[in-house]
Amino acid sequence: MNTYNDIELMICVASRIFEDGASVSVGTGIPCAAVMLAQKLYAPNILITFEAGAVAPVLPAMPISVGDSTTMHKALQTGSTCDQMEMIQRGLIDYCFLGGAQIDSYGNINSTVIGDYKKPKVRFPGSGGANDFASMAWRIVMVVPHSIRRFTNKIDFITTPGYLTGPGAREQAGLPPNTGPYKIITNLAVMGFDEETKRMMLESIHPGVSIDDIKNNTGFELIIKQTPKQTEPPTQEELRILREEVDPFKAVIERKAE
Amino acid sequence: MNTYNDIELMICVASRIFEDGASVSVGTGIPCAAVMLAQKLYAPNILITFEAGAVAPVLPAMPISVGDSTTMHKALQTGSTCDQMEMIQRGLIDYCFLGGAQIDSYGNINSTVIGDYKKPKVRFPGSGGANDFASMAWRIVMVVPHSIRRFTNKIDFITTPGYLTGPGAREQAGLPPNTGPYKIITNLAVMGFDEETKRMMLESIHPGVSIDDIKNNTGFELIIKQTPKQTEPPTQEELRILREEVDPFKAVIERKAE
Amino acid sequence: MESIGELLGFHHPDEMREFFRKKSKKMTSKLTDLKQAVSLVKEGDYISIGGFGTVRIPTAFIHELLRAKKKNLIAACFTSNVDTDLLAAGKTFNKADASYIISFEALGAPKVLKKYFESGSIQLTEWSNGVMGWRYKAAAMGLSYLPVRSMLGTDTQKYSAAKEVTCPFTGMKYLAVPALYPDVAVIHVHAADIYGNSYIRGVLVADVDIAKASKKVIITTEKIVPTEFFRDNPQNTTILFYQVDAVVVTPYGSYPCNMPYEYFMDVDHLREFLKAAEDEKTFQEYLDKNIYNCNDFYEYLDNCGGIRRLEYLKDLESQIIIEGGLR
Amino acid sequence: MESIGELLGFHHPDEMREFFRKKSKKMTSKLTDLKQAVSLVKEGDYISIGGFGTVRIPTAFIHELLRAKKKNLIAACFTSNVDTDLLAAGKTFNKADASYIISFEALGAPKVLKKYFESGSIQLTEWSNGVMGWRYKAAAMGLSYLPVRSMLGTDTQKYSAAKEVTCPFTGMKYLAVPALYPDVAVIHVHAADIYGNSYIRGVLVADVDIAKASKKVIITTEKIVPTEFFRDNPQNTTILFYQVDAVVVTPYGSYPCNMPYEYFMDVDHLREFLKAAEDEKTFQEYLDKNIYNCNDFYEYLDNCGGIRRLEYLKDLESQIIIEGGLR
Repeated sequence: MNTYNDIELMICVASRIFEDGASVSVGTGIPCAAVMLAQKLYAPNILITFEAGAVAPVLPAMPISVGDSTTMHKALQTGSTCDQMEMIQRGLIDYCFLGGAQIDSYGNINSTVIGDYKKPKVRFPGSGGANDFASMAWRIVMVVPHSIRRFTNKIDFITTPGYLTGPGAREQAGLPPNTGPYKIITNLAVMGFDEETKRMMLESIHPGVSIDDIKNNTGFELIIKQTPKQTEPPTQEELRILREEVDPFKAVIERKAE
Repeated sequence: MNTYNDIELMICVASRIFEDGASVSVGTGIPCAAVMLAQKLYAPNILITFEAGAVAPVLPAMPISVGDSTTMHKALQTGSTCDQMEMIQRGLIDYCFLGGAQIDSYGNINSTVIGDYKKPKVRFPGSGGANDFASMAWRIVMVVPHSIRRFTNKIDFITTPGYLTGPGAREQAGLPPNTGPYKIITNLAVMGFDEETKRMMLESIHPGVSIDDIKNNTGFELIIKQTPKQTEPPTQEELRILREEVDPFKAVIERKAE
Repeated sequence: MESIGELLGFHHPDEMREFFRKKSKKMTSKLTDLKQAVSLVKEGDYISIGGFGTVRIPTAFIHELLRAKKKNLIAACFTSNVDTDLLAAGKTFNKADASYIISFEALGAPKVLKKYFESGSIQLTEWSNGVMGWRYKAAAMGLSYLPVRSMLGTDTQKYSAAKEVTCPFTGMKYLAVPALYPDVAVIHVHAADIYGNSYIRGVLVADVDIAKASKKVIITTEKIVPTEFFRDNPQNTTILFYQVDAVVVTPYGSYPCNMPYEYFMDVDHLREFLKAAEDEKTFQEYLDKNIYNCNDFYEYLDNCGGIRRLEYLKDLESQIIIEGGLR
Repeated sequence: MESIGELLGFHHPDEMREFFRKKSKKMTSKLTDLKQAVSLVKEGDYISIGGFGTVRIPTAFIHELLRAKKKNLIAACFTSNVDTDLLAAGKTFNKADASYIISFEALGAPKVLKKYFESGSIQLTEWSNGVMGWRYKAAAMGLSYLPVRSMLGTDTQKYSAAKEVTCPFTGMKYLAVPALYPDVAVIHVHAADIYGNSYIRGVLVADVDIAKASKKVIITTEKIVPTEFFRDNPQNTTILFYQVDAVVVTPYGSYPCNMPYEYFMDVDHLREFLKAAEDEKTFQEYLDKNIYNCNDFYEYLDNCGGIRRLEYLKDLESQIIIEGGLR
């Protein structure tokens, strides 16, 4: 059996969700590593864009900022933030990749404040491009460590829309139809969303994890329709390419999952 | 006394209206010749833009199209039509220059149809950029030959807004305040607009022209507040530069004024 | 003011999102020939032509479209002259958005086509050039409309299909201009790679937005370049591959019009066109000789003086845009 | 949903039209120094910084602004990190539009400034990056708002100052995002002429629109080039002279951030900044050493390793953007 850490696990599992030819808006860190790995293994024709303006670069290293020079190496275009956001608004981006401090059962994300807005206990960066991505890209993918503080029944601030209050709520708010959260990949499991209730649903459990582990780390009731599948563990090839080609300087894979 | 034809007269008179440093959106033909002459004689810092996208070119010859290569020679930018229209919408263009098949006493212009819209006697090109220019630039200047058919009380189609139905009408329609027709230069006279009624008003009469000549060629009552001034005739220098430097190939100045 | 023109080329942004979602984003070769590219144009399609009337228009494509006897199209007559005048000469369309029609600007107007437009055979909706540009931009942004400050209070507004809206912040009145999502756009460019990444030099007119707004995009190009031309200098990328459906190499493909930095327009030939268009018979002869009886665009170029003439126009262009004055 | 955030940086387009009408369109030299440029920033001004957080920000200008002890500004915290974190460190602003604050993206967040934002000393209005981009674009277009499909249904909308509107063609609900017309914008560029014509290489973020939207524009540039650099290749013109009020030459003016194609960011120094920002005292020492006790930006560059360090970052940039891999 291969050994790997939580971050490697999340990256490898996340890298498998893209069809070849999919388009994706990417941030720094884990999402970017996952997309780079996907491009090398599963989706050579994946179209990568960054909100600072770069389209389809050949990434020479992990970006530190979504606007830094790594995103411009052999890019096909280095345009504007509005260019990228309008590409998403036109319906051209299949996947976006997000993190967040809190997530509720509808996939709504908080990356703004913990506590009262006016005098918060903790202030986070805010939306950045996340709200735009999650409003207008077709599918939202989240890659976050699993904890009871993060997966909570009532988040303090909806920075970024998941399914809001449930079925039909996105459309009623004015968001484009047929969009919304798609998968959540954590260090414990892969979750999707129930078609009917738009609530988070367990899909597969990572090797060595029990359903109780997941329940104990989730602050709301997770829909479990049947005995969930086992997640395929990271393959030797995934790990080799991730470690040797995607993140040789261990910029991401040796960070601690907070 | 210098000899000159009607077109030369109109170009020379029109060239004098710009302050140095004024910005202007230009078409082909007479307007372009007037601006080129102004740049050489009166307003070296005039900023010239073309609706196809060129900004501040050094014109090597009279353009045939507002998008042709002459407008790009040593231009500072070769952008888009929307770039130019938005520059006007932001309030950056002092003057626009228009012609037209029919003009009424409020300076409204018809360049669409003579007769019934659905089955016209004559079809003209339509607005082109004229409506945009006249809606959003600060001052509209028209340079057209004077005839009773052209200067008419009721035009068949308002392609391009003058003062519409009179004082306050532009603002009520939603057009930006403090904009509208400024001068009309013909082969007979220079006309402005009465501050109070927003109707066309005689300002100066060209050499050798009588008030009756003008009345006989104008299909509506022209406001004549006092004995109008005499237009300064084209100077020797204006004519020399026009003929030698602005239009050495006589592309415009030997055309017949229709 | 209520407008009474027919709304053409409009789609709900959600419908366009579904369309663009399905369009492939893979970098695959789209190289094809004019006949195949023309076959992408379907009965009833709304067609938009890039460039500016006598500048950078895809003449070679339009000739082929006429030879293919396409009919019942809807055309965007935006900053248009030689482009849509040829389309009108072929009676290819019976409805159009019109912001500028018929005239060759400073050169005059083809009389026969003026009469054709006056006959009522083509149903028009009126616009201004700026507003047509903004209609493409609305679509390029993924919207159904943009608020603008043009056309208000005029018959151009009345015979358009625009509506009025009020700004929620200021109470200002705006003209809401409806998005324009063409079924097919044809854009002539200076260089393209086989995937459709395209380079335009000089004025862009509305072509960046047209390429984003259109369901299908056909690129005709002076030449093919390697993708490295774009990757080594992303500033060169005017149009991105994933918007493009067909790439056709058509050298001198904009003749007799002006291809900035490459060749100037053939004023003599355009005058010949205008002269032929003085009456129906001579105009039909012009069309037969230069389009219908030609097997391809090279035959037309040969009719017009071939390589000698083209070299003259290249020299003229160099005088204008490089030397800055006619020798 | 009603929004409850304060509307900042908004002006009626008619007021802006009058302002832009009066602004000179003559090509006159705008060359000046940092002190003079900083003096253009007035008490109460809304200030926008170009670039993207750790990329192409005008660090030299911001240091000078801190030394000038400017206060009571309103800041656009859009895609921001090192830029507005420095502005926050100098306590220069007490209101802000916030779409992304505090964090240095992948590198972490300066704790002291996080606490400062948590203290409530700065009144924020919430937005997303896309919407802030569109707010600038609305202004750049001469409008008071743009309709967009983002932020709807969230607390980000609630704590913003946006409103909802309905499309007159489809009945769709849109978010109307108010135009953002800054009083002053500061943009760092690769090259400029003395008139303010400016060249940016690589991603543009929102800088083209910011330059159009702002009442005053200050350009800091790596170098001065002759105007022919633009006239010979108009593609190089990212910002036009008539938008610009001051041009200041600041070589390495974006250090410790990334100037694409010129020098990479100094990750070690940014980590030193983050480490110093772990507590108030060490952070004040960092600011004193690197900003307040420096007479000018060159002293700061010398503190950080001078020409040797800069040459290392230039080499690193070459590896990333030209060679495409770290040696």
